[in-house]
Amino acid sequence: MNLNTFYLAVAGLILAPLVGGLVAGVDRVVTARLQSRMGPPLMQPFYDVGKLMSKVIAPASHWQGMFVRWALVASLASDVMLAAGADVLMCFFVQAASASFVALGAFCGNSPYSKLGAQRELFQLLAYEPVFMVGILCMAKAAGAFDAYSFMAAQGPLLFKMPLIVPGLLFVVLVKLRKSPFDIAASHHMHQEVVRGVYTDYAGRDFALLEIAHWADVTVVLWICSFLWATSPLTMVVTAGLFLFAALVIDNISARLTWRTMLGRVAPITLILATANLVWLYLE
Amino acid sequence: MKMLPTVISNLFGKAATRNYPFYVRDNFEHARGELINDIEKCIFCGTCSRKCPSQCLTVTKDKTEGTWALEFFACVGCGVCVDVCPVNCLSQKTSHRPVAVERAVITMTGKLPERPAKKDKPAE
Amino acid sequence: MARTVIPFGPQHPVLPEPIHLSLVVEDEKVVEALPTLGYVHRGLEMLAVKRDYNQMIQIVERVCGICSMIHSLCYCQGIEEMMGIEVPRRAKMLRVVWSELHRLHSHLLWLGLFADSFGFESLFMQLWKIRERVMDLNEATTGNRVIVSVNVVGGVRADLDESQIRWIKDTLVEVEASIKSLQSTIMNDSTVCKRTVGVGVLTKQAAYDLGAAGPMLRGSGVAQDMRQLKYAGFDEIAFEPIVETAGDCWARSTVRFRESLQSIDLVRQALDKLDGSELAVKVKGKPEGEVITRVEQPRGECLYYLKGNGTNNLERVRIRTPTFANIPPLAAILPGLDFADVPVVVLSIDPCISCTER
Amino acid sequence: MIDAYIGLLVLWPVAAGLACLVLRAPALRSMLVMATAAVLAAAAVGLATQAPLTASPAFLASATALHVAQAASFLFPVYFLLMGLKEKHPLVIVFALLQLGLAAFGEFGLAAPAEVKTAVVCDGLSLALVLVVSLVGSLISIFALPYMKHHEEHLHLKTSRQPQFFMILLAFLGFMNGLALSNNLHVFSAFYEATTLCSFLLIGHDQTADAKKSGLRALWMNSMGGVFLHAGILLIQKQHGIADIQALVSPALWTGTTLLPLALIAMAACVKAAQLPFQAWLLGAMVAPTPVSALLHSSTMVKVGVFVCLRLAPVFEGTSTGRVLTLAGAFTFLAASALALGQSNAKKILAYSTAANLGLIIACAGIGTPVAIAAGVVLMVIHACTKGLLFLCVGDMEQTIGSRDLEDLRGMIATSPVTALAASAGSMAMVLPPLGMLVGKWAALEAAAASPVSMVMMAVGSALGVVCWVRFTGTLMSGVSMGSKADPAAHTSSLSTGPILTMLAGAVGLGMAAPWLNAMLLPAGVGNALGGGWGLMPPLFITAMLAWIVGIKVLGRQSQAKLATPYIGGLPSKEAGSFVGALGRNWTLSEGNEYATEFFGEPKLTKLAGVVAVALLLALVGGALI
Amino acid sequence: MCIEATAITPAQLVAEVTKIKAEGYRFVTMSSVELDEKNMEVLYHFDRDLKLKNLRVQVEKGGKLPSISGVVFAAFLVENEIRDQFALSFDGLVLDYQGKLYNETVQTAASSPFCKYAVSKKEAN
Amino acid sequence: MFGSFLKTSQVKSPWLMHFDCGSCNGCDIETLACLTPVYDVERFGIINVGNPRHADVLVVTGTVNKRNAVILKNIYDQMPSPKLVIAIGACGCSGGVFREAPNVLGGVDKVIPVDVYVPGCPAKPEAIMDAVVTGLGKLKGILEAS
Ligand code: SF4
Ligand code: SF4
Ligand code: SF4
Ligand code: SF4
Ligand code: SF4
Ligand code: SF4
Ligand code: SF4
Ligand code: SF4
Repeated sequence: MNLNTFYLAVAGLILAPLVGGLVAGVDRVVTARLQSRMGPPLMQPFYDVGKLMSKVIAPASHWQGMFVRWALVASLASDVMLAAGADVLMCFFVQAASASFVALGAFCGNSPYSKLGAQRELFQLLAYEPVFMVGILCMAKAAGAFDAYSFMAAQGPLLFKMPLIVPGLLFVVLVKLRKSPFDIAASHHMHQEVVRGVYTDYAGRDFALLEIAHWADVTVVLWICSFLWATSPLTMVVTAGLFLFAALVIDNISARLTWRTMLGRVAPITLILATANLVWLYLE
Repeated sequence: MKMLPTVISNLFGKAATRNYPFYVRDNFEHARGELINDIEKCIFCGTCSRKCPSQCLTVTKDKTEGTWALEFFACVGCGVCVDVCPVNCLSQKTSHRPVAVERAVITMTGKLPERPAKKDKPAE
Repeated sequence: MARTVIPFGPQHPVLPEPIHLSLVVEDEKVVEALPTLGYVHRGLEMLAVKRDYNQMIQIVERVCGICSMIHSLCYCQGIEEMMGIEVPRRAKMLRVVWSELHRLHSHLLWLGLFADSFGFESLFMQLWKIRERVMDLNEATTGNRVIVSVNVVGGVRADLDESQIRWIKDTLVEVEASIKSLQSTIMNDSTVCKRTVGVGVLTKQAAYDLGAAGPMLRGSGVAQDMRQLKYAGFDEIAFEPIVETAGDCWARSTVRFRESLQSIDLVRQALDKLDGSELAVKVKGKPEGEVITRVEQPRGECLYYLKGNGTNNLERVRIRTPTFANIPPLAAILPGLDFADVPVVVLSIDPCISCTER
Repeated sequence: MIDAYIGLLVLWPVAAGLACLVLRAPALRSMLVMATAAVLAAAAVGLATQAPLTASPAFLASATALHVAQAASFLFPVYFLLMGLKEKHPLVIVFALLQLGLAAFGEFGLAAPAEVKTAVVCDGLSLALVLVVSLVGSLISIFALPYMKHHEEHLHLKTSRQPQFFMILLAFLGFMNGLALSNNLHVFSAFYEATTLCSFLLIGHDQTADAKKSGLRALWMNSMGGVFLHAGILLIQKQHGIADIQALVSPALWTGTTLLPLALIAMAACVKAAQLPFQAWLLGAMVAPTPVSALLHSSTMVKVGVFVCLRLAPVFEGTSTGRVLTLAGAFTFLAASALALGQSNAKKILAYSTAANLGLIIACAGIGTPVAIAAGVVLMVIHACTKGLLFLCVGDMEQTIGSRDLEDLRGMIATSPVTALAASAGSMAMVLPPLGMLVGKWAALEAAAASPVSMVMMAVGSALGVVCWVRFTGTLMSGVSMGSKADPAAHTSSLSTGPILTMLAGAVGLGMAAPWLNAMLLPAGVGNALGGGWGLMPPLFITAMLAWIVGIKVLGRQSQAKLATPYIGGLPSKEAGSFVGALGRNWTLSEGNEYATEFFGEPKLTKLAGVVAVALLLALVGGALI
Repeated sequence: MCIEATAITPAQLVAEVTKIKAEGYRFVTMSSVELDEKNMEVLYHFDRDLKLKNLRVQVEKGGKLPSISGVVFAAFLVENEIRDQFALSFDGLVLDYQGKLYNETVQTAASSPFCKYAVSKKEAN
Repeated sequence: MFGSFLKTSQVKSPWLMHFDCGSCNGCDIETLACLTPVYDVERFGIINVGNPRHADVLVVTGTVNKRNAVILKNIYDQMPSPKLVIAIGACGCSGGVFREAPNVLGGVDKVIPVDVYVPGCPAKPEAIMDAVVTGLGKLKGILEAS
């Protein structure tokens, strides 16, 4: 590891959550505009986290604090790994670990909704993980290596080689942004049958840290999506922005489908598309 | 998918939001808002207090002075009292009553009219 | 398979009003659902003892804020019947105007909440944005957005002048257009249909036997609407009940959607029939005797049983509200549902607990 | 010195087992078992210091030894036949007869193979298996001491059957070591049959109807495997006239000839490794006392299968047989993971997950590149540790509460914290980075770069595994524990927590050591074939350690905190874990996991997966013929 | 004025309701009203094609009526409500809230505020 | 600086939870209307949450009765401090027109401390927004004093 990588890693550590927070802010403003509202200030997510930080509340379980920290570390680590050009597949696994810790903390809680939410979170994990992984495998195949820098150094936009993974990645972005179309119940939507699912029992500072972890996750996912057109930093930002916007529009033009639909239909379809793309890359 | 045109036109159109409190729309002419009493005109007959469905008005009087008290936290703004007041001293503003941080009762006192009508019984 | 017991409510994000369901689910399938009420119970029927029959108008109006106008309408009609009062024609037509405006805003409100129950937030926002126009109509014409307090025994308290009538008509044209623009979303959008079609089916026979009311009944194919009784100004207005036959959540929402357009039409008809008669007649005497009156509220048939004894205070005010009637059918369709569909189905009856419990 | 180590590894356990049978005193037995554990550990470590090595200890190389092996190839089938006749089990009879027929053909119908020069070749792979058997196996044997005591107390046996039990248990370890080290196909196959026998006896140990049935199922399936193995060996003998395993695995030998014999041996390995559609015997093995399942799953029996495949792997590289094997392994990984997800029986979850992970290893073997093989070996070692740990934990918890259903294990963290935590750590080690299994999986995925479909199957399987294990942990750690649990102190003994904690340390330690293990296993030339990937692990570990420290600190702080009342819609509750609900009743907040039965229901999925798996195996044999 | 209603005795109730249901009527609701200090009456409302058919049953306060919820399920809710408000119990309720439908206090005819009108009227006179 | 950011955050991000405590729905729908495009309280950072553990402001509509008083108290207790309570409408303030009904205990302050009262029947959405702003002002005062 040279010094340059080190600087990049540190930048990833600090910037990624900030970018994620900003994405959350954009998300809320654009959502509001799509709904003909003025919406909150762009910095609103940061205020929210600041507010949560200063709240005093008893934890719902002794273990939650620990899992929250682990999740945060894992999420940040996945950012750092990307920034430092590490193996993208491992980066993905590390991020999945973060999601697992969130679910575990929810299992430890004492509200039935929290546990129900944890179960659903896991099924959601099951739905998007393979799709995402196959997407990464496609990129790796085209780039000839598994590390982030090779992805970015690929000749020309990867998109043309893997158009079929776009629906899959969009699905992942939707899930990771915690948007409808799925009733995973961790989103802001007030009408949720499992209250806030995995997040039900997290509160105060723990919840704030989870929010930061979530930002980091969103950054990673959008970042990986942006590899599809990684010819310059600008195109990467634009690609990520397009994914974000598409996700917001989908959120606003569709009803929330159940996780059974997600697992039984959306995931298989996107997975098959992505697999077809992967096989095609091999046959070429 | 069917919602797409609406959503997109929302995005590029003007937001429907009225930026209250920075922009306050004029109240409608007949809006039933805050109840006020022109206490100078009040004869403390107590009709309003008897007809009020929420029983939030208390009218008392002694020889010279009358008191008209409104428990405004219980007033439902129906305007019945306004309708029944024989001297039309009650009216409703068009604006809503401001929020409060403490419980209170609005109490107004006024002089009794020179010659109170003889049918007037003291209100409880 | 292990069972999960879920305390659904009384405080729960999908339930804007408190009701409790003790749900038992297995692998997210409901196997048992028992309701608990009483979180909104006030006992206001008994206020008749303490308030005179005129003051009761304001109280029954507050049985529920959503169709407040129709409650007081029903009550006043009962008293008028008891006392043999003939209401002037203008008042009758104005009652139609405001009651249909109430139905319109109530249906828009419900459609929005229904959309939100399956997470379609932007549709919710859109519908409530449209609804604000109707609320403005209410406020400008009566003085209050929600609890309009226009009914008195013998007629109405408020009037419409020419410019207001024109303004209402103009506004309704725009409202109608905006509602229609959402028709395909509510009735045909694939994601919406995925959540509503075939969910929570109540057969025609079951709906009839279990005493369902309103859109719940008509969504199952029974053409019954109290407006067919021709109360208020409905005797002069062309009206056909709106019926769907599927009996699922989709049918109920479609009934309400079509009814909201129908309401606009009814308002127009009533506005055109306004004549120059009095607003209210003078009332003499005290109510005595027994009556039953029925009106159609947004959520269905509402029935008042009133008993007077010749004093200022009524002896009994008994209110049977539509949601009260819709709870047994709900209890009958809940078992076997996916847990994820519980909010959708619960909302599909348009639950108004405040009137259920009074 | 080397010969002595090998002798200790193979013969001592057998001898100690026999001693157990003769000296029936429990105290003596405990001492013997612990001594065996110590001896095996020492010898295995001793051997490790010398590896890689070759040797020809007399008891494996002498003519007598070879004769014994030859005799064994008749004796085992005869015994199986007798068992089959006794129990009137046609399948057992058929396969035993087939085995006998093959043995006779090999003896009389074929020319003897060339003499095998070195009886023992101990490379990284063998050493890995020896270490697994000697360390993990020993720990399980120790754990078995208190477990079997309780077990028999519960069964109210008049005469203890523990002597037989420990005899077989210990001998099993010896046979496994022999199998790992022997370089002669015939000696190998003798040990192979010995393990079949041991597993049959152990599974049927409890003598209940269920146990017998499962034992016989294991027997017929494994003797079918035996038929494949013998057929393969005979074909090799016929084609090449050799019995030397090292000579066998040179790809050069197989250029231009059909891979059928190897495909047959791989089939045999698949049976042992409980690959779909042969998973049934391993699932049946659950009826046995937990140490048996632990042993079968982690360090013995099933490892034979993957060991064989990994042994043959170099030949598979780039062949169509290899590709099909990869597909079959990846498919088992996928299907068994899905099956595991639909289970609530904790042992079944473990069983399916074993089949799944072995599938992954076999997929690595099918790929056959040095990188893949290294990944496979790493997986094998770590899996042994982790799965052993999990079995011990489940067994321990089962003895505490009398149920092995995951739903009943909910909230075990409150009842037996040490075991539940160890189990949690173990199940996290199954799936989360930077712990062992995930690292292996990752390496496997990247090594599978040539086989897109297998990669996708691995991806899905890995997600299924994550869900399954996180849910497992979550259930154990669940906040509300329901029902009354047995006295937590009742079953704790240092002899059961000791092995558990050691195993835990092993599982975590091995996970940390995985990069170095991997480096050791790779031939010099390949170097850092994973594009620096492994270099990532140490920083990840440091991060994980940091997270660990932070987490524990917070845990320490929060563990003092008064807990919030549960959010139950604001309802009042009269006592913890319940609420006052409809009809004024006190409703207990019971919870159940979701199994999404419409996706992961066992009967349907088993049928479907079985069909695909059979097709793949046919393709395996068919592909080799072409 | 008075509403049209057939007066029947509690004993006839279930049979009568069954008959009415067979005629194609559907249950609408029940109303309960106090008559004097001792007695109250319960009205059963049924509907067919917008026409109401009413049954009138007189019963002692705090007394007992057979439940019709076995015949018409929908009646269970209103019967529970009447139990809450007038302390009138029903025999054979399919879902019995034991007088706790609306609040925790189980009312008796003497304690229920819904049963005091006739009493207070009497006092006023 | 971080400290002052945290303090600012607290008044910039009020997450509110609505509990209907026996209201006639009039006030509920007006509260809900605040979220919708025309009023859009998200401008102030307000989110409607359904979970007391995430809520900062408890918005209560309606009269308190015996059964829901327990619930109200429970969810109030489950909110993290500092927390605000806003009583909406005549009912929330005092019991309104139902004060004398047999099953009514009275206003919200019978059970939990109330920070802001919003009179009206129903309270207008504008008044509800005023209430939140007033409540936050009160909170700001408290924070600055500490
Ligand atoms: S759902 Fe509600 S909380 Fe979430 S973003 Fe939309 S308005 Fe905000
Ligand atoms: S009715 Fe009018 S005059 Fe009489 S007391 Fe009331 S306010 Fe005064
Ligand atoms: S008589 Fe006196 S009290 Fe009665 S209405 Fe007239 S002014 Fe009022
Ligand atoms: S407005 Fe209505 S409630 Fe308010 S004081 Fe007047 S009569 Fe009473
Ligand atoms: S269903 Fe209607 S009345 Fe009931 S809470 Fe929701 S909005 Fe209010
Ligand atoms: S159904 Fe009842 S509660 Fe609902 S709006 Fe109508 S009267 Fe109100
Ligand atoms: S687990 Fe069962 S058989 Fe084993 S010791 Fe306990 S009770 Fe006995
Ligand atoms: S204050 Fe008025 S509108 Fe609000 S809940 Fe009470 S009665 Fe309904």
